Amino acid sequence: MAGFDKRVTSYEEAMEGIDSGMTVIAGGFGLCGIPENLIAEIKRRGVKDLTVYSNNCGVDGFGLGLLLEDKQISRFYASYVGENALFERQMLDEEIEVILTPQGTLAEKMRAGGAGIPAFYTATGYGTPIGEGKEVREFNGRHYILEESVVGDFAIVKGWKADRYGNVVYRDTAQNFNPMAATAGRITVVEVEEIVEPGELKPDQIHTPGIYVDRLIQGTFEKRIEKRTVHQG
Amino acid sequence: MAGFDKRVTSYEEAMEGIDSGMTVIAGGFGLCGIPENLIAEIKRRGVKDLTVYSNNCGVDGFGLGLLLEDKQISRFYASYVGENALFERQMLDEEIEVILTPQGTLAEKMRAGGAGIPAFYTATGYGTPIGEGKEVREFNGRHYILEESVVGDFAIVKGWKADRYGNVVYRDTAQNFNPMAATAGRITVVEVEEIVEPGELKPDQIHTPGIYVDRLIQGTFEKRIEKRTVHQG
Amino acid sequence: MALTREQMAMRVARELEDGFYVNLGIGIPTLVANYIPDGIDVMLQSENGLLGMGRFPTEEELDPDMINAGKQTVTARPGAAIFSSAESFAMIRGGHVDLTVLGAFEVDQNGNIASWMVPGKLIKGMGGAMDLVAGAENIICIMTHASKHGESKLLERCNLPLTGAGCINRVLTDLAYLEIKDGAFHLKERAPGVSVEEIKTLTAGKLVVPDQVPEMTFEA
Amino acid sequence: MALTREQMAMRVARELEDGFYVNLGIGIPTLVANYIPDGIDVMLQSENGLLGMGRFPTEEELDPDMINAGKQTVTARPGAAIFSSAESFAMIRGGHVDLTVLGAFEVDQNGNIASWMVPGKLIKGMGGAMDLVAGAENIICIMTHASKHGESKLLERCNLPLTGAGCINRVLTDLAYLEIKDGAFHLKERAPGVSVEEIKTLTAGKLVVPDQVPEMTFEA
Repeated sequence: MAGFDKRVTSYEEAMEGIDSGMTVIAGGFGLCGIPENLIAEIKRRGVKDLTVYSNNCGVDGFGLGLLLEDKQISRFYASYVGENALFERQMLDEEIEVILTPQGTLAEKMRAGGAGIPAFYTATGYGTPIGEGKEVREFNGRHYILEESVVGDFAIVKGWKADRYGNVVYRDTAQNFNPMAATAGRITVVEVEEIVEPGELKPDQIHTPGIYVDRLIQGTFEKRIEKRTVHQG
Repeated sequence: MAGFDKRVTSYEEAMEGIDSGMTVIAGGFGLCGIPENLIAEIKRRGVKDLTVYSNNCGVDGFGLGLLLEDKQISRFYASYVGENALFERQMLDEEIEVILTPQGTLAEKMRAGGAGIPAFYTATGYGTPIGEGKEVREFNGRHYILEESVVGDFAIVKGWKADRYGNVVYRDTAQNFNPMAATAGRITVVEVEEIVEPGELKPDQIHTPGIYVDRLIQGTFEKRIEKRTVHQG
Repeated sequence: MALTREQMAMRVARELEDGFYVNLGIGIPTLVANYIPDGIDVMLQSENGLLGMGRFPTEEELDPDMINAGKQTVTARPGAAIFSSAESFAMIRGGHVDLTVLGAFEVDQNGNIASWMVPGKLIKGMGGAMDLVAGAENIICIMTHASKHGESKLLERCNLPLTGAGCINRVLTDLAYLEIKDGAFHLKERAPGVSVEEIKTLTAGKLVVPDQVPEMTFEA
Repeated sequence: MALTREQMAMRVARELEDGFYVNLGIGIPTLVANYIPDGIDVMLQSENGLLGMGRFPTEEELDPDMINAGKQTVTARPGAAIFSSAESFAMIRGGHVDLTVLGAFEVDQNGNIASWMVPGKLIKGMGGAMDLVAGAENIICIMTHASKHGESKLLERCNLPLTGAGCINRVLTDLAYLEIKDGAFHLKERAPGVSVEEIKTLTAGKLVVPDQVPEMTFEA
């Protein structure tokens, strides 16, 4: 009965099938809760022309920033790109197309994609460049724009603990975009710090039910801190 | 610093301000996870002409079924009304207007209402009577209908445990519609089995963050079982 | 001989594959869980918010907070997940459930299904059925082939209000197992002792009959 | 004297009310948390998924899994809740946050705000700002009244790409506290020692000045 055992034994196996030209949805916020090793495996494979949806593009030399070094990303949907010099240069040189997307809209695009909702209305971005070319509609006297959802060929996700069925829990603010990303991949790959026995996670406390997860791997993580800030006094 | 203490001391206080003609969103599925005592208080107050959104209307003499006895509900959005003879009679006699709504659409209407999304597209109901009169649009070669979200004057919710800040966790399948209902009330009232100290609930395991909750009360519950089914052998 | 309820459940259970997430509707579909073949594992999704539904509870295990979509008390198997209705229908609407098995009043040759309402007679509501048929790629309808009065329920076009349009691809009746494609019912198997002629007579929609129509077999 | 960054934060902190859920943007808005008046309690929302943000951690408490929207390491206060980005923006977009305080490049007399992009010069992205201004009923902008070159940032009409349209109702600058309504800036208070004339000179948008414009006071 191997049917629900989502574990794979290598990162190579975890990212099997990823190819140039594909769309990848990545969890993480800044360097927090990012699928470090899955990103590294994408870099190792050298696939190109990726479309990536993620809140940020990491920093130079870490996180999704690694994929910039060999110009593997040609299109990027993000809400914030301020921490990455290489990204900014590739953007200004038009080597990478950046579609800046409000953070809440980006999260909702993933959530809706996974939930079978092809489009939704939001007031976010109405009357701004983000709303240009998008349908505007009034509900109860307010203007909203239509935003379409996204489904990726792959979703790459960082969890804290999971059982082999792919039920995942996230830790603290490392949750961020990961649960939505997990729902929005045709193939969803999750890497976690620990794989536990089925039943160890309380059923009503699971963040990502295993039905969304195709492949699961336990890894070790650097968990780099982007802005180390400590209490004064 | 009473600012975030959501506790009220009586059910009367909990439902203060509810009035005839208002819209009420109620958590619960069948008789599971229903706000028993908040419903009883609405009955006691005798307010009429309510519009209610809830998956079911309880059963005769229990749950939301109690509000039928004095004809307090004039409009009901539900996905299933099969367990309630009084409801069926009032519906056939046109004493109550019933807008049958697919279960997933009902859940999403509440979730979207709470999340500031006025409308979304779904394939559910396309080509059926539910889709009649609704806008149809094609995305990626498939047909979808436009569904609008809902915000209620009151949301009534049954939780398991909460802290006084209104952070709530639900127990097992008593979760059902409660978390969405909690987000969709202008005034959200939650009754729970136990109020615990702030910090006792793990922050990343809270189902309903306190920001959605206006009033909180600890109650005792009958928790009637609708279809008692036991293992044979 | 028409299939019994149990045989219908048994036959549908053969369509299960190892690793399938399955939603079983109320009634005969629920019985499918009793006939899951050896060596394969399926995870049952109950749309009130439970993935990994287990058996019914013992008296000691009875818990009003643990029910299924049919409002019956149930248990959760180890490794189950429990979540909100919005999350449950995100799964369903988003096409994450591998197989849906549900009952119907009528099905037609274009894959339309009517299962939730008989105008003027029966208005129970659609529950989760409309979301299930809209979200699933893979749906099996279980139903009797005809009414007690001999009126076919496999139609050219559904008479009753639809639950979903063009969404059903397989039907198991008490007489036959059929696929729906290209605007017709394709007869795949017949119940033991039921003739192709009988099935033809009781199928109002367009029926495609191959040269060979194997008889279903059931172990005693 | 123009207000210091700390004084700007102090002044805005006076707008806090007991029981407010507040989102503080990056920069000066973050400092507001240091001046919460005695006797009132506010809960800070950080849009990466934290409600009830606490102080910065000690060396021992440092945790890479606990950051705020500015990517700084933080702690959670007792009674905090942590959730996904979708849930966080459901709160924000759904209007559940009581007060949003954020910085801006420009604000205009119709409540438009520009804060995320200087074409050809600076493209960092809007992060959560567009959702915050669209979702909140109650927004205070903190900004300098004019650029270093003396160009007003309180305009008749924003020149830079907008973050949101018609959404800002209050502005605190280093020179003044103003409300925006009916297509004009309404001068409410001035910084200590700053004249109404000076504010008039540095406000390009329509400015309504009442007879009395009280001076802000700050304890030493």
